[in-house]
Amino acid sequence: MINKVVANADEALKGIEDGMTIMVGGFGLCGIPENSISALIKKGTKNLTCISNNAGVDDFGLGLLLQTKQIKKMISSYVGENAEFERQMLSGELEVDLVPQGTLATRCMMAGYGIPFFPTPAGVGTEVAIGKQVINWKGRDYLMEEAFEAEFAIVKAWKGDSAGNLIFRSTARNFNQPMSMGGKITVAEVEELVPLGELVPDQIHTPGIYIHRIFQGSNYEKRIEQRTVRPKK
Amino acid sequence: MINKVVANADEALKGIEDGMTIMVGGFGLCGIPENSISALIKKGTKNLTCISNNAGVDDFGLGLLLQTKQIKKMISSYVGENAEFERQMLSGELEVDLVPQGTLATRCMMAGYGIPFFPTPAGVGTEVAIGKQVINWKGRDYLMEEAFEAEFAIVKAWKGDSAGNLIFRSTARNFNQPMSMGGKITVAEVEELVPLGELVPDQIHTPGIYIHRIFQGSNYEKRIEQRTVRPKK
Amino acid sequence: MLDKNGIAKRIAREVKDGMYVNLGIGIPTLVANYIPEGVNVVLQSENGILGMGPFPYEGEEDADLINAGKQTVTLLKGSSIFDSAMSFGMIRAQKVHLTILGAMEVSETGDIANWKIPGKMVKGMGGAMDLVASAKNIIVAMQHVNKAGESKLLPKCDLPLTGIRCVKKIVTELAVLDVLPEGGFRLVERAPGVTVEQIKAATAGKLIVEGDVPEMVI
Amino acid sequence: MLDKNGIAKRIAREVKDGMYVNLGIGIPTLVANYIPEGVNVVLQSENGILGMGPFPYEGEEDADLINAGKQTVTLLKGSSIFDSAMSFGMIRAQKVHLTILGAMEVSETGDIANWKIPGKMVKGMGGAMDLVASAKNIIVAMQHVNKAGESKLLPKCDLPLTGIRCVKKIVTELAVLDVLPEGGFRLVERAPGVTVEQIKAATAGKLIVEGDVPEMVI
Repeated sequence: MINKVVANADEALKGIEDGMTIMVGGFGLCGIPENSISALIKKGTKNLTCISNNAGVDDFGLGLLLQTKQIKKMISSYVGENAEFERQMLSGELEVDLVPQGTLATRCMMAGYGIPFFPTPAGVGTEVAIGKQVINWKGRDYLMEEAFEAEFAIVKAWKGDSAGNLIFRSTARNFNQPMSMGGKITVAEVEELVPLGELVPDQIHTPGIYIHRIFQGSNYEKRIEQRTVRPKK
Repeated sequence: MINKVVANADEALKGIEDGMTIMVGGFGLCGIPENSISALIKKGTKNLTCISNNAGVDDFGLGLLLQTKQIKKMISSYVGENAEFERQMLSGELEVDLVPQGTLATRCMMAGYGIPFFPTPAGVGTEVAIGKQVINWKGRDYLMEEAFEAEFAIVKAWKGDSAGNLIFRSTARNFNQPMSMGGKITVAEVEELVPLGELVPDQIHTPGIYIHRIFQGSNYEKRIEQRTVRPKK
Repeated sequence: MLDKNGIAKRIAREVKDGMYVNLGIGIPTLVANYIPEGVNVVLQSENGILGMGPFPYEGEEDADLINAGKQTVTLLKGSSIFDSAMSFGMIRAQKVHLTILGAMEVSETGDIANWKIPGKMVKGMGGAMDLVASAKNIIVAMQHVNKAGESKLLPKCDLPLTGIRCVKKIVTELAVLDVLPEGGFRLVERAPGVTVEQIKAATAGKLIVEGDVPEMVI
Repeated sequence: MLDKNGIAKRIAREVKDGMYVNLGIGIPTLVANYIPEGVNVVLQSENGILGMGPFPYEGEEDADLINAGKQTVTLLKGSSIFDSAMSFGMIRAQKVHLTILGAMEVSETGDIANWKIPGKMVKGMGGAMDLVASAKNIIVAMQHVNKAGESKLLPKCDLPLTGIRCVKKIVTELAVLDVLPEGGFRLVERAPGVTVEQIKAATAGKLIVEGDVPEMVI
């Protein structure tokens, strides 16, 4: 096997430079690469274009990178719940490209499947269609959308091994799986780096071939955005 | 949950009619839906178009349906090892559409992802490209290929539950997974139908929403095409 | 006149045995509470769940298990988890039978606007554009008029669109209406105590009233 | 002159540490036997394996675990299993670094023909067209001439093509040759005991011989 293990987030993010495009996994605050986000702040890389379904909240997730003004452009489907985001967007400091969620996920996946563009009905007849090719196929209209080209993808998994194989946990899989396959260089942080041979080959979500660097993360906060419960009977 | 269980293969195949297009899972003889193939022979449905990576061998797999002359057309990537196939093809009784293996698998998958056509570089400059649209994208040529439209998909899984969730075993996953998502009606036969709740949600390969009918198979022969071994030390 | 729960309760009747259903945020979420016993449906959450269950018991929340509204949820027996690309794959392939969502405006040809108000902070369309572009059946749950008292059922949407020619049915506090393929809102039921005249007054788009319109029994 | 194992052994030197490699049927399969210790490579089998191991011990065959040649195989520690669509997805996305396969003909511009002989029973292209269309690096292992004694290194392929402008290197029983981007077979090494003249005589396409061509040490 090929060993993809690096010591920590700093080492994993080597080569990320000002102005690059990066994918960042997670849905809301669920399954976000907490260690890598902290390392990016420490590193201070500027003018990043971030492909991420959401932009975190003011004091957690990608919101932290907005506070430090390291993000030039967000490519997301939903960016509510973030005052600093709103301020930067309204002031023109931050560019925002809003993409339908399914289109966003599929543009990540297609990068990992080597399919450079694809048709989807999402957004036909809306402002999302402006400037895009519309193709009618068997009586239905589709927009042509492009696979993303991101220099780095940064994802968070539950378990991983030195070969880079990943297993995600519950809905923390979300965008992490398609993004883990869609970056030119993919960095994975995991809650638990397990010995080679411990993961069951049939249960692996992302095969190690897609992963370039993997490290054991630490101190996961795993913050809950909307804690909804019912009383115990 | 919605209950997808039917009693047996006969019930599972209700509605398959002469002239229909069906996907049949498996790679070589690995992971083929043995019970469903037997039931199709009993049923005697004629003029089938079969989308399947291979055509079985003379006395097993889809080869059995060739013996009974129920297949009008095969859409496959590789059809060697089958004398009756050869005879029918050379005599003109059987139509054959040869499709590159990756294109074949992706045409199944795209049906399950609702993407009606997609570009692939496979086959550019070859006879596979004849009659197809060629698109140059960022300096590279791609063929436009269509998602399959199959009335039925028939697959074999290792474990399944009444909700239709499937788990495949080892390389018997092959075409079974993309086909299980690509049929208008999908029939799954499983080695083991387990109680609801027994499959781990994170380990499910095909979510039950894609499966219309599921049944517990029996008497699996699981024939090996090329038994290659090394002596025990 | 229906309250939010009444709207949800009425929509729940449109949910049939064997359906896979995606519920949007707000009133649509309440629909889950009114699905009758014996009607087996599976709730899809587009962040990657089939078989979503109720909120967890206090103390049993799992940060890794949330729904598309980012609320902590549970899984029912027989549920499955998948990634976001597959989730929208099954939506795009029309495996999800019914989508129920809110709207700011619906046009008489079934166009829907529910994601953006010019001049206001835009939060994004999330998965709404994908859902409305692909679902076979789309029911809108909303108030008949906006806060300014203006009809939300229009000849043509004023707000930026989420999708076109997609809404099949609308349930408001006043009425149940079908959106006809040839255009127009056909009045199907009146909410308890609401007259046809009230509905006419609140509907700016073409309203089609045929014969006696029954009052709904809720 | 090299035998089949010699060709495989020479190709094994092209396999570098850290590579994901797909080996075709025939001579390419033998390459696995000659990869030096300490060179960590992962073998991909396009039916859905990364980390393919050797044949199983007698009695330990598993009908559910085969390679693309339909042979029973084993899995190494750290291997993964995936479906056919993802398998060709990783190939198409150029995650597999090196493909080694056989050929009937290769042209001086890197076109390859290896799947069909007109008039003979066609078995199909299997995954070959996908592999040659996407792999960054393609090495062909074959005999320099066919059974009729005709060169298989041609100005232009006569047989139906599998892919165009894709072959980067050829190893035959006589020589190692690079296919140049501008066209032409550049002679890189002579097999033991083989002269440049012999290679010239066996090569119908444009052969480029620059300076002294070393004899390979095998």
